[in-house]
Amino acid sequence: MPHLARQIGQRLGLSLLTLLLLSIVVFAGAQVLPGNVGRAILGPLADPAAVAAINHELGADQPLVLRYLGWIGKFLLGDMGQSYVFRSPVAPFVGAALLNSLKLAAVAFVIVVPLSIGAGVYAATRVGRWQDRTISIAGLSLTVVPEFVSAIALILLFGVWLRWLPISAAIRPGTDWLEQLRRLIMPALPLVIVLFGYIARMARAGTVAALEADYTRTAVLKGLPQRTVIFRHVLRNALLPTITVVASQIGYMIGGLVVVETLFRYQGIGSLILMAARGKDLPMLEAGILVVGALFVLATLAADMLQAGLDPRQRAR
Amino acid sequence: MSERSGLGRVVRSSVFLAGLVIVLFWVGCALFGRWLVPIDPYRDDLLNTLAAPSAAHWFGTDQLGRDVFARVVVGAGPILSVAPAATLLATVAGTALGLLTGYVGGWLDTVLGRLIEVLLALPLIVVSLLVLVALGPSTITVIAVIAIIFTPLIARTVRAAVLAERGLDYVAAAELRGESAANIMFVEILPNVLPPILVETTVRLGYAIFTVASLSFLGFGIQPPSADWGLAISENYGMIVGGYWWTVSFAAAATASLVVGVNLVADGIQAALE
Amino acid sequence: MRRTPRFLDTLRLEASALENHVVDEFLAGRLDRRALLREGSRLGLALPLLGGLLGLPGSAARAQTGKPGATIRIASPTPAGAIDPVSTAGTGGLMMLGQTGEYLVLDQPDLVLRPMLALSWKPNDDATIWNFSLRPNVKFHNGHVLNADDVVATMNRLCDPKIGSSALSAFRGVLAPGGARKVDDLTVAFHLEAANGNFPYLVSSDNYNAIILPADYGGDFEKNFNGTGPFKLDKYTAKLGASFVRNTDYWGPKALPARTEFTFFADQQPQLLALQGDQVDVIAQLAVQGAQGLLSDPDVRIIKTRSALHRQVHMRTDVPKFADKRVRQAIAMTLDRPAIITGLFRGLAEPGNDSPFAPVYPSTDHGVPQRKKDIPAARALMAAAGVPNGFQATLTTERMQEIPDYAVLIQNACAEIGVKLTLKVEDVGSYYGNAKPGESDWLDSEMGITDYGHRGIPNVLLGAPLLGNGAWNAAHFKNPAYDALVAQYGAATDLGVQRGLAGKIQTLLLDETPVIFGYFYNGLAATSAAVSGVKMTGIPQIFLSEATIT
Amino acid sequence: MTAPALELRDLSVGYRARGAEALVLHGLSLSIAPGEVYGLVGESGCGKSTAAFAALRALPRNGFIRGGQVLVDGQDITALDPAGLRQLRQTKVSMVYQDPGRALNPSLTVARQIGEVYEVAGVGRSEAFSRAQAMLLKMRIAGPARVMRAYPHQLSGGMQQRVVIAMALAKNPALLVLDEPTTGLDATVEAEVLDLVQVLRHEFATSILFISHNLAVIGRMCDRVGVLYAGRLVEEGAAADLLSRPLHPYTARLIQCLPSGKRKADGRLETIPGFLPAPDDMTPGCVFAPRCEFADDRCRTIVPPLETQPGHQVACHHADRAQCTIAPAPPRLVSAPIAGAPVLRAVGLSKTYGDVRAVRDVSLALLPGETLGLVGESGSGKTTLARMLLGLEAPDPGGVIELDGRFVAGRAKSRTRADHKALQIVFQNPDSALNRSHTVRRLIGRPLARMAGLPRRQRAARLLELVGAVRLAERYLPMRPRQLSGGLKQRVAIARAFAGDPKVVICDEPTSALDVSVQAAILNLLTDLQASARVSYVFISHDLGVVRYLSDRIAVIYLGRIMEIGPVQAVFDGPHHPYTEALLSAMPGAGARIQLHGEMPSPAALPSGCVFQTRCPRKIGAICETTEPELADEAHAIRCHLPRAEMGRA
Repeated sequence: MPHLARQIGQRLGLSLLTLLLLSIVVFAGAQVLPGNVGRAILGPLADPAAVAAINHELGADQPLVLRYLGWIGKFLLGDMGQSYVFRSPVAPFVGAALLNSLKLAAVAFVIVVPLSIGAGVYAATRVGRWQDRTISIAGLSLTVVPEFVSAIALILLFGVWLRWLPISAAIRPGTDWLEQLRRLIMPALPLVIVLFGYIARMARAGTVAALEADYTRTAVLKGLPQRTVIFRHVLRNALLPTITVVASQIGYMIGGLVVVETLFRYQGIGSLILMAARGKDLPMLEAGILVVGALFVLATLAADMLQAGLDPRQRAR
Repeated sequence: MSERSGLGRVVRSSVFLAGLVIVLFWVGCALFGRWLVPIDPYRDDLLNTLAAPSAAHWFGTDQLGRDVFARVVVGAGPILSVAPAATLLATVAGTALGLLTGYVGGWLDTVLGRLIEVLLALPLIVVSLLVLVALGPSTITVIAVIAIIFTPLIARTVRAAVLAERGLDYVAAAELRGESAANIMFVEILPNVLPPILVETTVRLGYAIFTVASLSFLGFGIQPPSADWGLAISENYGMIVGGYWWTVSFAAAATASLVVGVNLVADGIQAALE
Repeated sequence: MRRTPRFLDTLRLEASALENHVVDEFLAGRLDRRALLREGSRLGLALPLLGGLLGLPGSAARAQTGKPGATIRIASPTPAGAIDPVSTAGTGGLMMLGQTGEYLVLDQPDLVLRPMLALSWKPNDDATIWNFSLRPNVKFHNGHVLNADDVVATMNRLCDPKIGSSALSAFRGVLAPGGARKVDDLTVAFHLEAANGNFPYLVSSDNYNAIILPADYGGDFEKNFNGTGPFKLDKYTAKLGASFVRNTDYWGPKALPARTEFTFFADQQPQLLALQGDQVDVIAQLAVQGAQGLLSDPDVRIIKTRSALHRQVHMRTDVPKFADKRVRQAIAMTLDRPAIITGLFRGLAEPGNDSPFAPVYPSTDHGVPQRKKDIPAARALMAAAGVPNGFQATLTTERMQEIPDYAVLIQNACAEIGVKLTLKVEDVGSYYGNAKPGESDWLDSEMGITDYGHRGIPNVLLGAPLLGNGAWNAAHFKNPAYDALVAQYGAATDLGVQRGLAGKIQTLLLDETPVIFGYFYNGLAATSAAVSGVKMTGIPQIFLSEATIT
Repeated sequence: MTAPALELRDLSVGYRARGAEALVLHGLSLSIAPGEVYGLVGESGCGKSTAAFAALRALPRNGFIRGGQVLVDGQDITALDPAGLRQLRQTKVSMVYQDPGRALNPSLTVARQIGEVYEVAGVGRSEAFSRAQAMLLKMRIAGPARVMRAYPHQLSGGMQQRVVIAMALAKNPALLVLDEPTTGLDATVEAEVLDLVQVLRHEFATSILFISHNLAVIGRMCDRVGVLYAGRLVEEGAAADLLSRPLHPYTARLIQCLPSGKRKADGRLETIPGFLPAPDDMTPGCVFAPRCEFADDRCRTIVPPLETQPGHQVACHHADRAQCTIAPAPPRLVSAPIAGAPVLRAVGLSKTYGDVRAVRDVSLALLPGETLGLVGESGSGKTTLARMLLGLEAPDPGGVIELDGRFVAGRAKSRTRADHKALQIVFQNPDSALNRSHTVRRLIGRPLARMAGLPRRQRAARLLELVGAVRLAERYLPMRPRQLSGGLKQRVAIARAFAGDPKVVICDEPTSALDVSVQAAILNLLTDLQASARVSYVFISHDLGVVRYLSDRIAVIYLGRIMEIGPVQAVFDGPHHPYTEALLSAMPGAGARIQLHGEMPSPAALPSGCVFQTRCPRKIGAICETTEPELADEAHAIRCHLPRAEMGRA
């Protein structure tokens, strides 16, 4: 177990290094974004003197390295800094956006994971038959349909014609959770559609491999009931790779939903990052991207640990 | 066991054929659509905007009075030039990078590996948007951005395949006769990692179409006056509630059919090569 | 012949020369009633007097169809940053400012200035000093009583180059720090850097940053929205929305709605859905583009305001392709403006005649013939310019409302005379870049389309985009004759003189055509049919104090 | 009379692949009496495993039974419903297959996996646990409690196979199918597992279907043997009788292919020309006819029935003639090592990876024309040593490699073209060693171009010469490796190694992936090439029989250390190092087996003193734990404290 602890420590260290690198890349990369923050705040027609004054006030006219050092110093102490554009602390913005993104991701997750894994496993047990072909091909086709295409179909169907679900996911403060959930269903569905085929295929492939594995045959030849064979022997091994796949989608589920957020005017972290980039709001941009990056890294780490927990071979290594 | 194994099996797969038919249909539209459609897809008709489907305009007209049918047919063009170009570029670069990191390894592998991880920690669509905000959208930029984003993904696949090959004895045999690293990478290893590269390329092509369409939808991809589907959806999706469903639905269906077609082809190839 | 009320004589005794001139013009029949109102208001003629002059009833009358006490829900664009009257720019933010903040003067949709926090204003004879009398007993929401110090501080803050104010470009060359001076507790004198006959517009709601703040304003407007208006802040959540409640201490008639709730939207489409889905009552700003379905919806009321909102299509006069004015004329002649207005705006726009003089401005000379589509003539011009077969060029622009569509239309139109345009449609930020030559696609592109907002007077539009030293001169247009005419126009205080100069400017610009002004479109808002009393301006601002729901 | 434990009646089994069907078993009939061990032998691809799976109705998804019956304990299992089948599997049949690591579920403990066999029969969980532990004890597992808690990957291959066997025997089955149960295990471990099976078959009185390609193993384990060729039973009889007096030409040939104690100087090994027919091959007559030296028109047209001879059945029209092929092959000329300067000399080679000390201070020398056999169990460091010699791994600093008295660089990259030419390798697995996207012409042509340094025209001639030398027909030149059989591929690999006229060729288990008939041909070829090209070999193998056949000298390696080195005769005859003695005793047909204690220690934690002391059956005492014995510089050197006189002898 100390071995495992060391391994986790190592992974965490590497992850932090990755995030540090990421922060530098973003800081440097943001410099090629057009305009400057004063210009972004005051608009294109503002007087250059006013722009210079506001840049000076924000410290945005200092050398890049100084700004980075100042920023990272505070960031490491837990202060995400002040938004240039909103002139107020970044943390509440990022927090609210992150919470929204997490809610949406959670709803999508809760729908898609059981659904797709169930479908994938079912397809695997019917391998080569029509049920399998249907699930595989439908999943495959759905996975690649851009979210805005499926979302439009959903809006037309549920929002406009059937009027079952609200077409806007925006949640005002104080909305009760049931209503929130209702509003999140439609934005979550395009994600479900995109991820369903992907996860189902992984689950299917893992299950097919596990079903064909020698140890499964051993279990069958022990005369175990099929349920026991599937649940005790097949799934445990089959779904290990699926965990990683699901985790690898966390980054996308949290930060990559610009399209869905745009369509359903949902204030997630994806649109926050984009907005920050457009406004040259460096502290906001950094915080947004680092939060998404950290979540992704954490999710991967968690998935690896979960996998290690389930797979004794990795536990010992 | 036989020579025809790979190709023969691919061609006999019904999934592959179905996908191929769809893709070829759109490729045909992209190449010859301009001459097939009865109405100039770019001609505006400001006195006849947003007309419902009729005998004159089978799919109706858009907000500038342009014929939606003609635009859907011709709209296959931009995405089918941008996405494959980006994919091809990414494949070439990713293959080279994957061979280098996989075969040469060492610090190169470590550094590139870390960079790839940094990139993967970012939502790709956001990254591409940032780049496009910075550089301004143009077809070339879109191709470059998607190529750059896909390169590490392809490199990762290639690297994994190369690592598996690298452990095989024929590589050792080549080293034992003093072959150069370049020779080993490109002459010895490359032909053997072509199948996974081919699969990855077709899969990536599907995602490239997905991404180009999404970028166009967000306004950062293919630019007006192109008949591009994503752009058309972006320009019109607000109007579906107003009842102008035809301005969006056909382009959406076309996008969906193309990505599905490409993925069926990818799946067919993958199934045959595995 | 109009009757000459006797009280006019008394009035004229107190009036300045400028004011007396307006009355003369009216009496001579050269100003119609609307124009008199506008001119009178500009020069500070008190409205009751004007009303008397025109035989209008008092302004107190309100068209009231619904019951007071409603909650009005408004969809408005998301403010792009902190709400700070000093720095805020952009529609979402300025709409917020106007909810609790007030100006010295309100520029109404018909361009008539109406007293707000100033009761009256008067220029000296050469219009270099303007005196504003303030309304007494006006209380800020925090209880502070408005006095001249607040106004002086507010104005000096806005025109100070050391403070990043959005209004600086408007005041530059007109008002310098220290130019606003307290005369007494309720009088402020503005000492201008140069004569300006239209100065009240600069401190009106047109200059949306100019809401009057307490002298000790600390940059924290967003926390309390401390203004003087009919509504007080209830709650503001950045990026999400804001709500306001009736200000029971308001100096004027109390607001009818008990509460207003703003929800911010990044795009128009979801706002349409929200209005039709009865999730909001008002869309504060509407573009025709994408809202065509709404225009014919019987459940929706469209509020339209004639305005100077427009797009400028500049052609770089200093690049060889466009150097010949015949080429520029030819290109301007390819546009079928009435068709564009029908197709892009469903008629909710007026044709532009390639000068900033929008039809809505009183000084506009309507005698200058309107440019029309004429392909043969355009081809002839191209041939005369030595490019009968046209050329290729890039049209750069920003992604905003109908502009990309407009670009496509220009592209198609130009193709008719062989000019092949490649479109480059950019993110707004990318298009403007650093807004400096060499660092901005806007100012550097050989041809581009730029959006311009509404202004109550054309002065700014005549200046920065077209003057030889203009900061926004994307066409790189340099014409001393033009510059001289604009200088004269700016100094002119008399409408007749202005109109005469306008005619010359219009003719000059029509000939040179550095910029195509294809159309001036209406400012639009939409409400559900049950809502009435919503007021808007072309800026666009939205005023809800008289809104009701039936 | 009791029913046979297993009876196959006219069983035909096939596979469906991409729409096409191919029969793999053709009317197979056999019967196993209660308590009997029946061996099914044949080369790869003949249908052995299919028969095994068919016997349990556990064919892969694409397999199907075309005709015939399978009776287990008198019950026709082809007619059972799923419940009945499950019932049968719960109580009556078990199977053990080749790779125990894969037969065990990686994510469940051993206790769970054995326990569930009892649980499914209705035993409570704690009772199942104690029974499982008891079962492990019966498997001669020393610390059953530890093994019970372990996950499969924490166990060695031999231990895993014991667990699998424990699982199989837990239900006390009427029939146990063992499908190549020891293939892939080291010789010493294999011998132990086989011993265990021998004991258990009596203890449990179970009938066994024992499937193997290894005639020696079959001969040792079985009562009766059936020989399978291309899905047909061609011969069946009592084990001893069949192996000593084969009646079918195929069986006879197969036996003769084995080196069985011969040396290369004793003569060529027998081979079987031609190839196994493809499953869809519909040639009439005897399936073996195309490869049979006795085949005549009758053989090519009429399928020989399985005819009963006394205690023996055979399907051959010429059963009487098979015997006469068993005749000692004539001795032949082989190259003898040339005394004098060694062609390859390694001094003090070590290889350390972190904690792992894979090879420690190995020195050896190779004379021109000499073959040095390198013997040791998996993990002993043989392959690492070979890779160091080749330059694929750099030795730890201090190690020296000399070719013809010249120092050569540690890494292949830094070596000269002459070094590359002089030192080549034939790998174990030709599928891995040959680039599958290149043609045979290219595979051999490229090394020729690089190393022979010949002008283009001569190169073509040299290519043909080389191809001829490895007995590869010219028609194979445009083919790619996947179109070739394993033997042909290995010929290509050998041709490649000889392209630059090497002085030393390292053969890393070049025949272990091949069937015996093919192995024989390759061994013959290597011998011939050595005779003609005067090349030296370092021949790595775990098969002592093969090493003995080919080598002049033998080095025995254990945990990265050379334990014994000397002329082949001396090493085989003794005196032996105790480890060598144990290895030799594990050879099939050897006398009393010498048991080694425990398992090979990890090379990351080497024992103190003699590395073998933890397992040595002849450990003297404390000295073994404190002092590592020297390896004297003599012709037959042994690293052991034991006086020579007390060492074992064959």
